Amino acid sequence: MVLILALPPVVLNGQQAQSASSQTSRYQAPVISDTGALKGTRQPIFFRHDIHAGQDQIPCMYCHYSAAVSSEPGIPSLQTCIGCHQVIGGSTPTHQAEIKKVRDAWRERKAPEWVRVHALPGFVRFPHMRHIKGLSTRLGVDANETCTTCHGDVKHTTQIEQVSTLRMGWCVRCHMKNEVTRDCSVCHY
Amino acid sequence: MAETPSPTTPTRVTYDYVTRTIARTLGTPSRGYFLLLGAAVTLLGIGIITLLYLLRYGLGLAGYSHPVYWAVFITCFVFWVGIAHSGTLISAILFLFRSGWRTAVYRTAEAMTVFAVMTAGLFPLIHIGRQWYFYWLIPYPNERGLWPNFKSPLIWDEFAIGTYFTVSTLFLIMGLIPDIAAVRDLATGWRKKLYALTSIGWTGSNEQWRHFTRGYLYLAALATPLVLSVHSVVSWDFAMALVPGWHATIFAPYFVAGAIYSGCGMVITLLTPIRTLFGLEELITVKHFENLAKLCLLTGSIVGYAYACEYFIAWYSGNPTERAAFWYRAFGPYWWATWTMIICNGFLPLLLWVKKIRTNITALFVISIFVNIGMWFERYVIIVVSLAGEPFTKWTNAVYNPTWADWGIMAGSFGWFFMWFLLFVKNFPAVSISEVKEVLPPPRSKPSKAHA
Amino acid sequence: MTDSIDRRRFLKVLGVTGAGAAAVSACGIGPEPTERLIPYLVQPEDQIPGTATYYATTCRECAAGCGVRVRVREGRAVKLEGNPDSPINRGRLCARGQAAIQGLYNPDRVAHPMVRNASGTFEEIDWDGALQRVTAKVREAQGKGIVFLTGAEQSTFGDLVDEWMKQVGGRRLSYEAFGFEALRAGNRLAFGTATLPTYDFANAKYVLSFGADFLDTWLSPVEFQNGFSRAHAFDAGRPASMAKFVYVAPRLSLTGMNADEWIAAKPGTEGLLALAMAQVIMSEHLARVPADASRLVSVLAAHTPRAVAQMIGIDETTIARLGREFARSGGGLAVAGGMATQAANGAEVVAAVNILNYVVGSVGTLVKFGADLSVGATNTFADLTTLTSDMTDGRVALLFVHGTNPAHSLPGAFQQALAKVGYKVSFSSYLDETAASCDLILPDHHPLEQWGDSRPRAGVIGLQQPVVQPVFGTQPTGDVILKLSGKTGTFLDYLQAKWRARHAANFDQYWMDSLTKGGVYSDAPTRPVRLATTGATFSTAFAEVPSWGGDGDQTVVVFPHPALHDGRGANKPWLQELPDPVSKIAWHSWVEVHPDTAAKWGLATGDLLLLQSKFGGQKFPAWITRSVRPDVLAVPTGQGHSAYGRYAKDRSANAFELLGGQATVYGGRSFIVRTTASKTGEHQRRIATIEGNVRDLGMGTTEVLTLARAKALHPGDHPFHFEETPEYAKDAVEWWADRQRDKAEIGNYKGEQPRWGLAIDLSKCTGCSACVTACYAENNIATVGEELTERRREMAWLRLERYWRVDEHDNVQGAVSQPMLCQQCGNAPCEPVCPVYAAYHTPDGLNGQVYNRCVGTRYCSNNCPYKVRYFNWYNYAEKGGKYEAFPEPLSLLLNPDVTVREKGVMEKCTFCVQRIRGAQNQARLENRNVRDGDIVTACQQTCPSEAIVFGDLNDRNSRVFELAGNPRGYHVLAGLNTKPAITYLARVVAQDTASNG
Amino acid sequence: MMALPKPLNDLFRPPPTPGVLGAFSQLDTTVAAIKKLRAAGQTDFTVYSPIPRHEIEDALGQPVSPVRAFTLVGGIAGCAIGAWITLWMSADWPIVVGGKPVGSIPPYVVIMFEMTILFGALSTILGILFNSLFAARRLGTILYDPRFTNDRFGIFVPAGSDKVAKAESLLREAGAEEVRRG
Repeated sequence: MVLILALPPVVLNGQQAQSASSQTSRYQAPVISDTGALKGTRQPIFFRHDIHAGQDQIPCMYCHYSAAVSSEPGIPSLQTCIGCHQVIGGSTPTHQAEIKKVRDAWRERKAPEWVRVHALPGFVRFPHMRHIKGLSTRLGVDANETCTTCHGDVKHTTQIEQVSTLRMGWCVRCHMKNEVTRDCSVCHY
Repeated sequence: MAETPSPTTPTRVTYDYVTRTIARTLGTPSRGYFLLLGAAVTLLGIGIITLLYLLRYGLGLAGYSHPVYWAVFITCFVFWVGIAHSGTLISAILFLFRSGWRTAVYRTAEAMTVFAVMTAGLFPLIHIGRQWYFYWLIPYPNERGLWPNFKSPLIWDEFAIGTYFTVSTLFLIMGLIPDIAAVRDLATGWRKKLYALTSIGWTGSNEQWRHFTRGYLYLAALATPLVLSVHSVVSWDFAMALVPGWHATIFAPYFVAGAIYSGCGMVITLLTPIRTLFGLEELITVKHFENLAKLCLLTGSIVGYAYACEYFIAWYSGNPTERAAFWYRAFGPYWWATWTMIICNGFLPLLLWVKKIRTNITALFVISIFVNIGMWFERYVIIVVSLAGEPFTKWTNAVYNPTWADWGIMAGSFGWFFMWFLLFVKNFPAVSISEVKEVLPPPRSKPSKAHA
Repeated sequence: MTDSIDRRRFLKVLGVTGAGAAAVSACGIGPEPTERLIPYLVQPEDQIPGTATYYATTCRECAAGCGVRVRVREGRAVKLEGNPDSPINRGRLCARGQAAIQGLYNPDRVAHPMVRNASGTFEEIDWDGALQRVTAKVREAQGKGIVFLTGAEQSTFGDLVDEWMKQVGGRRLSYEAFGFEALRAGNRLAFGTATLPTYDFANAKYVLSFGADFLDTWLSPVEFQNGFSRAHAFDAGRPASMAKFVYVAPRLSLTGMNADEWIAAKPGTEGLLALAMAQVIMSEHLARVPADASRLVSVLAAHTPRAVAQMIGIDETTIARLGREFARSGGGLAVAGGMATQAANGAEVVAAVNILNYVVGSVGTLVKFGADLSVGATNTFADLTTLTSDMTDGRVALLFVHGTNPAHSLPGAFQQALAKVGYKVSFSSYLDETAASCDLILPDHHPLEQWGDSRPRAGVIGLQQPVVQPVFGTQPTGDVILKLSGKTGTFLDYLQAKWRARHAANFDQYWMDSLTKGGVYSDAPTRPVRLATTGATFSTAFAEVPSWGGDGDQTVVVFPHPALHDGRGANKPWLQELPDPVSKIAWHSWVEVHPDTAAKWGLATGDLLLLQSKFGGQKFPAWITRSVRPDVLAVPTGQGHSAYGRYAKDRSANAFELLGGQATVYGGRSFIVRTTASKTGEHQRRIATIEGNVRDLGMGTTEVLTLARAKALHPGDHPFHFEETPEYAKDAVEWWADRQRDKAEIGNYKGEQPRWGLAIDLSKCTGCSACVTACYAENNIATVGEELTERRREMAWLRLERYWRVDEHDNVQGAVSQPMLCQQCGNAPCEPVCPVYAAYHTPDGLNGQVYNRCVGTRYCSNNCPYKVRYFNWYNYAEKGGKYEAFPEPLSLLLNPDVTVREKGVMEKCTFCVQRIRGAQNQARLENRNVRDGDIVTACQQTCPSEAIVFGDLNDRNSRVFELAGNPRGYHVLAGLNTKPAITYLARVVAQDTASNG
Repeated sequence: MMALPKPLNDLFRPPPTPGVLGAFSQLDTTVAAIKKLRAAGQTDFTVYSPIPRHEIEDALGQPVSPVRAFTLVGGIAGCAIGAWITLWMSADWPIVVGGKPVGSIPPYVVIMFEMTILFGALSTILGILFNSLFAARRLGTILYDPRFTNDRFGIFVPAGSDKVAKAESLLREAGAEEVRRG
């Protein structure tokens, strides 16, 4: 319940912004005609990060609630989605169609099965909180800004795809660039 | 080279005789040959099937038991590497010493070397837990930016064995070229084509001989320290570890001697049948066998001395773990392995003091078989028994027994080795044509004063 | 690697149970195209993906009622740890407690109600159908005899059962295979109260046990072990705290192993010994004897050491010495039980021991009546025999069985009787022998899945809450009974009602606190007791050495297995693979034979011996040991199940078969029996033991000090310090070492780094092996099964090596148990030989083992002098593989923070590196450094005797640093210059003639 | 002579060189012929022999083969490479094992040694092939007789039509059992 009541202000603003799109210089998510042409992984629900994170400026960790405190970022519970989408029905028919899926899922108490995009082998440990903490202090930015380092410019991506190789060499190069340890047992145990 | 006709070959043997006799060995194979080849291939098949099982289910199929983490596979590895050594010894070291008798036998020994190394090289790959990652031992640039650990004796092994295989192969091929040319000039049909290609245009012109002889000399000069280094490195696999029974300074020379000992044994084992099968009695005479036997006697005595040394030091040092280890070796549950090795390697070669035995080829053949067995058990004792009797942690206690998987792979290795060897002797001169001629008196119009 | 299976199964379970689990554990999903992430529907407040949540509850593996905290990750219970708030176990846990989780996720659980059909086999049935049947059966059975048989249930659930039985006119019986009837009878005899007091081992100055195995199976083992280790451990500067421990019994048990002195009295004569000691004390006025003890003088006079020495088989000087030591210690605590109280005179033995306590004034100070233990609060064995006869005579129409398995512990009589019962209903979650012969099975939730409580001791109530969604279609028996008795509401409501009755004011707060603390803990006041006996019965009771029931020339002691206990642990692979602390035998049963006897019979270890009592016969492989009296054979219970799942079924022999079914005079059951022993030709090729070549102590691995020497040590002494380098070479060697160190300080290795280390106090370690199981649980160690254990392929990263301690006559006096695990050497021999850097040195001083880099050359293990590296010979995680270690749903308890190793990979202890990294991550989040005590390894966490301490050796203020400097400290095989990170503190023996064997 | 595949053909059969081929059955006559030829100022003739004979070498008085240079260079290069890979690769990702220095020479000497041998041998082979083939090409295709690999010695004297007769007679006098023109 807590989450439902706590609607982020930005979302409400986002509402007004869309209705009165006069003064907005803010990023406008593109209108997608042909979803088939999009890069990235097809998800059961056509969830658009560029609208949520980009246009409506919902902070990453509003949904990926545990990223900054736990090794796992956590994917939002359906309740989190419905929290907003009880209010927001979507502007265009396509949007409405997708949002309907969410509402149906909520009614049927059946969570959608998202397809995992970023996966690491089982013998690799990637503590999200540690990386977010490190990067935000190093770069002196808000925690929500650090995600792009590995996940790319999610805010302006319509359909999420894996932008980094997530291979060891890639990890190691970054670790060396930032002069943090290269010790094997930091990730492998 | 040697002006005097080597005593090892009767004088009526002429250049022409040599060429033709040896060329005859390449004739159409007999049924016996095919039976042998078939047997070898069957063994190889068994080995391959076993290997597939190991890959699918894991090394657990073999007899391993904590703390015996190396066993039959590594035993075979060392065994085959050892076999490999006499080849290069006879071809390279004796070449430098200009001993004429080597010429008749060195080709066989050399071929044996190459194939033995080929066989040995397989075992480190088979015995590791995740065989499909064997290439991680090779220093190649990779995405992860990782390199192998050059401090590990296993990496030394990799380099030593790799080098040894390359060099001994080149050495064999080099020696072959003039002979291939010789048989080329006699052969007909597809064989002629084959030899024409493989002899890469050898004519025996003075220019070619000039560079060839020089190069061959340098190769020999390089191969000699290599031989000694390879088995030293292999021995360091053990000597570098702190396992009592492994951790010994004597290991390098001890292993090299043992290697040559077993190698000569294997040469005798191989030459005896070849000699009769191919009717080379005139070229490979009893004298040759006797010389090999003498070599066995020498190296065998060194090995025996090494055994004595080990036990003496274990006792004399007063080091409790050393004493425990060697007591366990001689009187522990694996006493039978130990005593097999001591008898076969320590006492059997002493028979060779007797000239009668030394010059009796049948006797030598039998002895050579026991030499092989003994040397296999030497490695088994050093590896398995030392680990099983590990006296540091009194708690661990192995119940090691080899299983079908161990024997299967070992059988496969023999199949693999003999398959290649048989194919070789039927397709390339198993005795060096040109070098046998070198020890013959050259044809002259008037006998030269040198030996009138 | 290969453990993705566990999560797939996990999601499947979630499908069943509805709770969602999110993007989860990095526990080993390789990149798979179609990998699904199933979000929660509703985000549970108390769970963060990737972070563990701990729930307090109560362990129900035995009746001791230890408090536990369950570590839950994404809805899966992954580990049990002791609850520090609980006064019973003080945050510690035993092996059986650790393994409880394998009961929860046991692959052989009864997944749904089952009913026996016409053809006599079980078939599935839905809950409603099942309940209707029961209701009907209850209706028709009323008046014809309804019995509800439970285990030790001092709990609200027990009350509920009683209520229901009252309602339907039935009766409830509680039964434990190993009851404490003798103890109760003895207490009644001595003090006129049949309750069981608490024993304050912690403050004892001299512990004397007459067959009571208080460290493994007697009453409340964890509590007692914790107390015992405080008393018995040696602490420099507090030498007085080293209480001597004397053990009187025909064989050395886990408890006996820790004795400083072993008195192998003839079985059944222990009481005499106690009386004789009391006599010495009183006649020599060694203690301020309570006035009312005077009435005993006459009785005691008849039991002078001289008089009884002959019968006991101990010379009188020893008896007198013991008496004096006991009294002079000024805090002697004597306990009786187990093997000592099996004869008809069991009650008198206990009474005699009580007297011994009484005369030295320990009753009331160390033996506290009032804070009574309800652990043994079950019906007597006599009651069960009556039930059995009732059943046989058809006086029982309807029988309910819950939480006990008499068909296994009472094979003959009860089995036959069962057949005569009209209708039999079992609530067992496993298909054990009893359930197998019932008509209807209503599988109960596992204790970790349901609400409940238990009252282990007056003043202490452990609360029990569900920590995971039910794994199967089971139902809590509490709910079922409420339904059957036509009451509304769930068992939770019932439970809360009861609790509200206890504490109405501000109940919700009270309930919440209890939940978080795991129960309510208060100290019951001590109740003074007076001597009630004149010892009249003694003379007759101790007239002669008891002759045990049955014919045959051999006295056989049947003792409870420390891990499997009465057999209930046999379906848990962790406990099966856990080597018995004494015999080090796993996966099967054995008979202990003294070498002399063995020589007489020409017996070799492993030969199968047929024991034939008049009640039954069984074959056991012989284990030849000096830890048993020559005229006694000993066999453990636990094995020989005819049902009870894949791990237990048809494994070795059931020792209960040897025992009779009739009660002793004091209503108990005798576990000592006469048998004939005959050699069968058969031989168990390899006895599945991890014991090595049986050599004794020495060679710098296990060190023992006499109390005298230990007291003489001053801070700064290094009695075990071996000087390797001669004086003249010192400088050169040090110079060289420094150069090496300098050259090694580059890259990650620069600057200040911690050096993780461990200190293990051997004089605290009892060898109980809880750490071993904890390690299995924490590190996803595979169990390999009997066949591979026989081939020495068990994977226990932490093994306990047991070395006998012998006196000058080479008689075993006890044993020293040494936990052997990776020593994390500074100059590790395993590292340089690895061709791929899979074994390497981490900057914080661990011997890292990178599983995914390992190619499996096994050179590291060959070069490890401690032999603590273990190889994955097969793929133990392979679904359906021959050696699968985690069959569904067992795979659910895999620790997501630890990689499950693939076949062909070397593995070993890394000081729970996942916990180290976790603590470091947490510290970083809080912008601080890791504090001493932040990191607790699994073995340290569970160790009931607190023998293990982990910390940073470079931190001058850490506990481990302090202990590492202890004069008793030494490194194993220091002579090899491996510079281990583990410091062992030498065992101290409170005996002048301690020897290194 | 048999036909060779195209590439080998180009390699081993350059355009024929005119000249005279004399076959000898004895060693001493061959040597004598060589001496005569050199006395007569002939230098670029080719001597065939089934085996290397020092008499022939002496008579020809050839300089020492340059192969040894190849061996030396190869060996040194190998040693250097060995040192480089071990030291550089250790330093590239410094990992401490067994409390030893990251770059420790003693164990690396083994690698250096093996690499020395390996590269030495390889470049020696190269040296032999290079020189022999080079020689072959320099002389062009010249007359050859299969018996030369068996038991006959031969001398081929390259000679234009003018000198042919002279060379022929010279070989005959020296005791060639047969002389051919080509």
